[in-house]
Amino acid sequence: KDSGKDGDKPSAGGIKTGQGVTDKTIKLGVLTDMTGVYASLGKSVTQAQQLYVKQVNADGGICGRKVELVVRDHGYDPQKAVSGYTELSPQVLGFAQFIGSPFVAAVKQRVDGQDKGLVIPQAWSASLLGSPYIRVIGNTYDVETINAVDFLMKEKGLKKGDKLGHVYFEGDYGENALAGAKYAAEEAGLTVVEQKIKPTDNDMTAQVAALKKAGVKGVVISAGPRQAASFVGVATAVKLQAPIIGNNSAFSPQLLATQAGPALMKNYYVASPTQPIGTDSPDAKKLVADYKAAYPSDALDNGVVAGWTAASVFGEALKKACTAKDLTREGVDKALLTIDAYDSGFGTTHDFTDPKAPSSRQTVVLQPDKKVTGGMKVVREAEVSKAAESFTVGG
Amino acid sequence: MSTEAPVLEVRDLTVRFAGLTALDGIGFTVRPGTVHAVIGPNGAGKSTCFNVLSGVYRATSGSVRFGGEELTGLPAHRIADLGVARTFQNLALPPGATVEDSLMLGRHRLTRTGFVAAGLGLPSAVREEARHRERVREIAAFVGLEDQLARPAGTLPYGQQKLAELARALCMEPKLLLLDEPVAGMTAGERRATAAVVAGVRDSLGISIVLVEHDMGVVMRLADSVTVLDFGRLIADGTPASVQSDPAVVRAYLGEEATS
Amino acid sequence: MTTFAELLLNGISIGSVYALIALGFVVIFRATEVVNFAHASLLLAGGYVTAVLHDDIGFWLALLAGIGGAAAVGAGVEFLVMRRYRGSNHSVLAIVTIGVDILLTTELTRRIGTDVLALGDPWGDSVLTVAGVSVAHTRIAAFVAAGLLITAFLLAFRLTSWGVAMRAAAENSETAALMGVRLGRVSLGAWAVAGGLAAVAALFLTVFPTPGLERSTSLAAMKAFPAAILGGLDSTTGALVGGFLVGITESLATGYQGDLTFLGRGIGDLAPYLVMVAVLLVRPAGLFGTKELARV
Amino acid sequence: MAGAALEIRDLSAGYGPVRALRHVSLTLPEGSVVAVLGSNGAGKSTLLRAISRTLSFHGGAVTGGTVAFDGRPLTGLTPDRVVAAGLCQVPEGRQVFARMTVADNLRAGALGATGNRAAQAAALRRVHELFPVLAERAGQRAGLLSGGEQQMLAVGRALMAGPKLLLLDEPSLGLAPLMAQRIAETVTEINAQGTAVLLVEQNAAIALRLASHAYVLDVGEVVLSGPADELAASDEVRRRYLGVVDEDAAADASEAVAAHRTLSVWEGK
Amino acid sequence: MSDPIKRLRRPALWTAGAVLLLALPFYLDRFWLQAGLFAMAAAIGAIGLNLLTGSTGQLSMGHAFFLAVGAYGYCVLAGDSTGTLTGLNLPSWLAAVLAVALAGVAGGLFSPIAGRLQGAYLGIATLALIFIGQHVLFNAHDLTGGFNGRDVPPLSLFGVTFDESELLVAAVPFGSAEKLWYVALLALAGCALFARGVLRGRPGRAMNAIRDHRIAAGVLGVPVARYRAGVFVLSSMYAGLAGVLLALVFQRTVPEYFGMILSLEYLAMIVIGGLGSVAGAVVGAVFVSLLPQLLTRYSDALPLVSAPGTGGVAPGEASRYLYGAAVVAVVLFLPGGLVRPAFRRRKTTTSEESP
Ligand SMILES: Nc1ncnc2c1ncn2[C@@H]1O[C@H](COP(=O)(O)OP(=O)(O)OP(=O)(O)O)[C@@H](O)[C@H]1O
Ligand SMILES: Nc1ncnc2c1ncn2[C@@H]1O[C@H](COP(=O)(O)OP(=O)(O)OP(=O)(O)O)[C@@H](O)[C@H]1O
Ligand SMILES: [Mg+2]
Ligand SMILES: [Mg+2]
Repeated sequence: KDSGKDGDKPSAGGIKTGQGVTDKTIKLGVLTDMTGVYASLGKSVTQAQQLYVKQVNADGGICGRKVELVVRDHGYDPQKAVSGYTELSPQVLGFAQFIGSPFVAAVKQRVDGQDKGLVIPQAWSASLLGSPYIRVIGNTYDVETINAVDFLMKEKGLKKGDKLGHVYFEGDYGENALAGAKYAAEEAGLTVVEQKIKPTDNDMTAQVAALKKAGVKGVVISAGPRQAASFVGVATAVKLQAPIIGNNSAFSPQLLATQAGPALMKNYYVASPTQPIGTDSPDAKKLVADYKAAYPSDALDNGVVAGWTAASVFGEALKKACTAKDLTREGVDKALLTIDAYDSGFGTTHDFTDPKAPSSRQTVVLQPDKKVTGGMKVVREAEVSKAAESFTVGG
Repeated sequence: MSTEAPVLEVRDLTVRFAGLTALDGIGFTVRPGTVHAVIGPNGAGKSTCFNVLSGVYRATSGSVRFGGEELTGLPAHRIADLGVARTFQNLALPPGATVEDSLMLGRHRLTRTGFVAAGLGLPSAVREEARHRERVREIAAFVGLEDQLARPAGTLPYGQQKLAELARALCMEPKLLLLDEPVAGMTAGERRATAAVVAGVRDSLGISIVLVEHDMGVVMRLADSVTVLDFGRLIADGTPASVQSDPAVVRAYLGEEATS
Repeated sequence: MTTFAELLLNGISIGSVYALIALGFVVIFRATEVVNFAHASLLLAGGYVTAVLHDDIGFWLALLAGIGGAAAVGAGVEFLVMRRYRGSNHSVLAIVTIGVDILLTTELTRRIGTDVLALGDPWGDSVLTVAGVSVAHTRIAAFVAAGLLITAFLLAFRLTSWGVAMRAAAENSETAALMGVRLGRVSLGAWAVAGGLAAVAALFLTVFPTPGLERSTSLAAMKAFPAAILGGLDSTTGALVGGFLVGITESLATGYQGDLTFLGRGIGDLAPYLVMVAVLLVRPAGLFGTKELARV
Repeated sequence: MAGAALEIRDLSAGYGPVRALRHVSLTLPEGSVVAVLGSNGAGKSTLLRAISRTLSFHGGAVTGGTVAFDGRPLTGLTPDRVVAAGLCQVPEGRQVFARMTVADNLRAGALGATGNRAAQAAALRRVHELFPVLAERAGQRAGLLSGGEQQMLAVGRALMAGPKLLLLDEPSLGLAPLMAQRIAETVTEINAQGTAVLLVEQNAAIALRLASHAYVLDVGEVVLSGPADELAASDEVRRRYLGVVDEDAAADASEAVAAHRTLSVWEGK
Repeated sequence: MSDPIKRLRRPALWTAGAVLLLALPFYLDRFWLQAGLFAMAAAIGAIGLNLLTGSTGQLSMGHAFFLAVGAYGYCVLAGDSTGTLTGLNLPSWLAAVLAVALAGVAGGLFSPIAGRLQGAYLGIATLALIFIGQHVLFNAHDLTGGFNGRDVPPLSLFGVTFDESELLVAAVPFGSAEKLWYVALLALAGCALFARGVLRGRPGRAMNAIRDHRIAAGVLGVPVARYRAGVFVLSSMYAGLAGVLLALVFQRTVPEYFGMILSLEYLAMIVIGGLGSVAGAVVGAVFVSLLPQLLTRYSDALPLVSAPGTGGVAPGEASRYLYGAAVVAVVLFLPGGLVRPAFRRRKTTTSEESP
């Protein structure tokens, strides 16, 4: 019986190691969703992370050890997700990816309680903050939404006293974003008109009608790509004159090929924690090239960037831990806490010293554009609005 | 002899369905310990009458008194509790359950075991079960099904399924027994045997029996009195002999070369 | 006011899509008394075929191909699976359809992958605006299609012996066989037809205002459940009326959610079910369904 | 006599381990009426199921022997093919389509029919004059009909198909004497019009009167067979199937009672 | 039949099985124990559903709702009020009992509707419960914690607390999984025996009668409406208990879990196992809840599976295929289910004696 608790022991080169680390390999867990509702995200993130690992190993690995990803696809099923965690946690150092914040929440007790392995969720809900082991990368949805509203005010003519429409998903993502929207509205003297929807709603006609009736001057969408596309399409069709901006999960390049394409390129913006995959920074260009080479058939979307960033942050922490000669879970956690200005090459810098805060409050505003790789171009560089500065996250 | 079974009194009973009067103010009385036959052409309203007596249909008007109780308006299971048992013209036996369990179902009103007692297997429940299975075998033997007890009722031939239904009704230890065409689908020999069973029930239990049957032979043998319905109306009432010779009955029901 | 009219109209238009899906349930139920959980995946199949073909052979041909394809899938399911079941319990067969649904959906979502497929319909995102109330052309098309198809089936069930054979087979297969009904052929036909209908429904479910066909499209099919039940699982008229009721309820509940906050927000999906339960309390077999018999 | 319409050669059938028919042979001459008698569980219904090939619906199967109609073997056909071959059965226990209207039940009967619309209309008229109640209740759901009315519907439904050979499983079940008479007349009539009939009937009196030949089944085997009148004469048949004339019937009914073990009263509670 | 051997064999098998089950926590690691716990909880729920759907013929697709009532009920009753969350802070064992009762009450409240509807109509109507449930779970924040759910306070019985705090038993560290294992085992055994008693006794016969012929059942003296309501309550209580157990295993309740899929899985369990039999429910539950987990765990070992992204069949997909195929295959090739209901067996054995 393997209780998973083989105590930390010093080993090759006097480096302390613990669960998931041998002299040859460092095992990282990946709990993803490639068959469920978040399949598209899961696929891109996982492939990007596998790409990162391949490259790291190609130039010698970390601490002379090969990094190895153990992937479990939970298909967004809580039972499988929790089982997956239970299965992997004894044998891996930490989790480079964990999709589905409800599931992360479900195992939070165990992570904080005894496991203490570093977990990087692929979700940006403020409710995940606060644990020194579960670390959200990039701005949380609330911060992102605040910056988005700021963009509408500064650049799209939204004024004090106007009505702001907010279409959001039931669940952590939408409701966390709503918190942000409300705060921003508070600060800027706007009134929020809420429209709560479910992931199964694909037809936004009724929502558009309602917001039109309310006479909104701007709209934030904290939902999925489909809902965004539908909303923008209908809005254009019924001439709802209002700029529309969505969170980073509310767009996927595949949409540009559909009917909604033109409308999206005309009147839709996306707030994102990082620059898009298509930016012309050297790292981005290299990533695009490598990813295309590795997965020719697959689309380049934010998921790739997110996955890559998460993996590289974990890698960075490992390297730091290595120099500190401590590859135990505690060692890695500590190492991460010392990283205060990490730039993964996508325009935002991350500060991991405070577990209670997101690693960055910067938001980049993008616009859909067929011609660019990844289908998005930057319209406003990384920036933190005043409201976002003053906002106490998760509060 | 058990305690006298109560009198059954049906008074101008009327049942209407959308656009059709199945029973039109009929009435008759069943004296305790007798067999009362209800006959009539197909669609005359005999089963409807049974359905009212057993609480399956609501009467449009009229009254059915059994002993002190007014039956119309009572739900089926309350009527059963008063000791009214019936068989069905179109068989209503569970397809899967064994004959024995089907008969045990007849004991439902006489047993008390509830969810908790059964679930916990309390001694009381076990004892009750044993006692009543004993009686069930007795009754099965009485109608001649003792060898079939372990078979799924659904696989019995038609005639024996009819017997099983009769036995199940007997298992309710009824004061009033309603039999809807008990011998349909039997050979002459089997009819005689079944008739004997019915007679045996009347004589040894002294309960009232209402019998619906198209086999005049059996009716003549068993019935103490007969009521004849036609199109929901009562067209004759009296002793078997008198009824059989009643021209109206002959015209409407028996046909010229009457009782064969 | 125009908002109300608009919501109402929108409800009817989305309702006609639900009606089309519900009709698929009804056909299978009439022929086999099985609630078909695999309908969602038939829908996906039809949509997928149309989507991949429309570039090469044009929309209308592609649609035909989609209908044919989905019909084939339906027939295949009946022939390979449903027919093999030697039992009578309908809830068991319903579970089989769940298994089938898992298989088909997995395969199709694997093919669709992360794409959002356009079906290349001719209506685009154009809308018709009358007196400040606007309806998408796609929805007008859906309305017409639903109307036509449902009338067609109504007549088919009434006039042809097909309908009789179906119901006979469903109610008592042995006796139906004794009447010369070809049980296999009847249910095969039903499944094929259901497949074709699913393809049509898929079209209207994925064109504007929805961006296109993708893996989660099948989830939307679940919304047709209350529609089918509301109207009565074995009634074509029921499917139509049920569809409209569900569509309207949903649309109004969403449109006025601002005024309904005491119920909690986002009751758009819930409302149809509440209406359904309310209706069932009054009419246990739905608005137009055949009631169960109470005679012994 | 013309060639046999239905030719059954030592047919055996059973339900799983239950052997319901053992080497039954039966010949039904062209255009004749043949009766099958037998007590409960003798295997009469099983025989008809074996001919119409619906045993599988009851978890049973033919284990041996052949059935041929007009020289064509029926063995291995599906039930609908058997119907197409011109055989039509009125199954035991009515089996009307309870939730369908009377009219639709009759339409269902015509599904297997070979005749054109006109022929079917004629058949319908015929059925309606035989059983007027079916015309009155055309719109009523069959399940709500009375037992006898359902039986009429079952017979009428079979007549709609206009078969070459009609298999009747206890057609007079639950019918009032008058109605039973009418069924009997109908059988002779359609037989006169050239339809052969295989008649399973508990009312042996009627059966033997109608049939030219008769077979007696017992526990799955043919124990007696021959011309109807001869059988009617044999006292074995008289005793077991014809029953006996009234007065001593009453007598041995009472004697049966006397002989019968009586049931003690339940002293429960 | 060689009776003495038979009479000896069955108890022997039972005891062997019991010993094995009791010993498992000393050998299996947490993943397996957890899988086992999920299975046992599911088994309890499935038994309940089988009483309702299999034995009384009331199709229910709302089982997940009652599971949720049990799970969240326990959290609210046992949890303490922190921040926005309200909790009654009752002793956990009492909370568990009350949660089960609560589920029963919920079932009782719905039974009037259940009493009116039949077959598929009832099935879809109960589906409404799921949607109502989901809506409440997401919106009644102070009770359910909304989308991020609630922590599940650990159970403590007779001074033992079933949390992570490890106590050494025979040199094996016992965490929550190991301890809960025995609780679950006990609960399951109890539930199974109870259900068996109910089904074999008077209530069981009445339930089957209602399923087979409602009108006849009434005429035979069975108060149909009351019985249907009773069974609905009972099965809801089973679901409630299953919910409590699941919550304890998850250590955190998440609303997503209690959706329609879950209800359908429970239906699949009883059908696959065998409608109307307790053993069937248990076997079916084990089958349905273990299979996907095994398939996921060993997915990369499955034949013709390729690494994600290389275009072929991804592990997750492969396991879905197998799961779907298994469901279809079992139902088609074992119509009566993995465990054939008792009466079928009796039918075949006894019919040898008959002609
Ligand atoms: N629930 C119902 N709805 C409509 N009509 C009904 C209903 N029940 C019975 N009937 C009609 O009422 C009449 C009487 O039916 P009933 O069953 O009482 O006849 P019966 O005397 O039993 O005839 P049989 O001897 O054939 O059984 C029949 O014409 C039948 O069609
Ligand atoms: N579905 C079945 N499963 C098992 N055994 C059956 C089944 N149906 C009939 N049997 C058995 O087959 C034998 C013949 O049955 P069958 O129904 O043919 O008798 P029958 O002559 O029609 O009797 P009846 O005159 O009562 O209709 C009987 O022993 C019966 O128990
Ligand atoms: Mg009658
Ligand atoms: Mg028979």
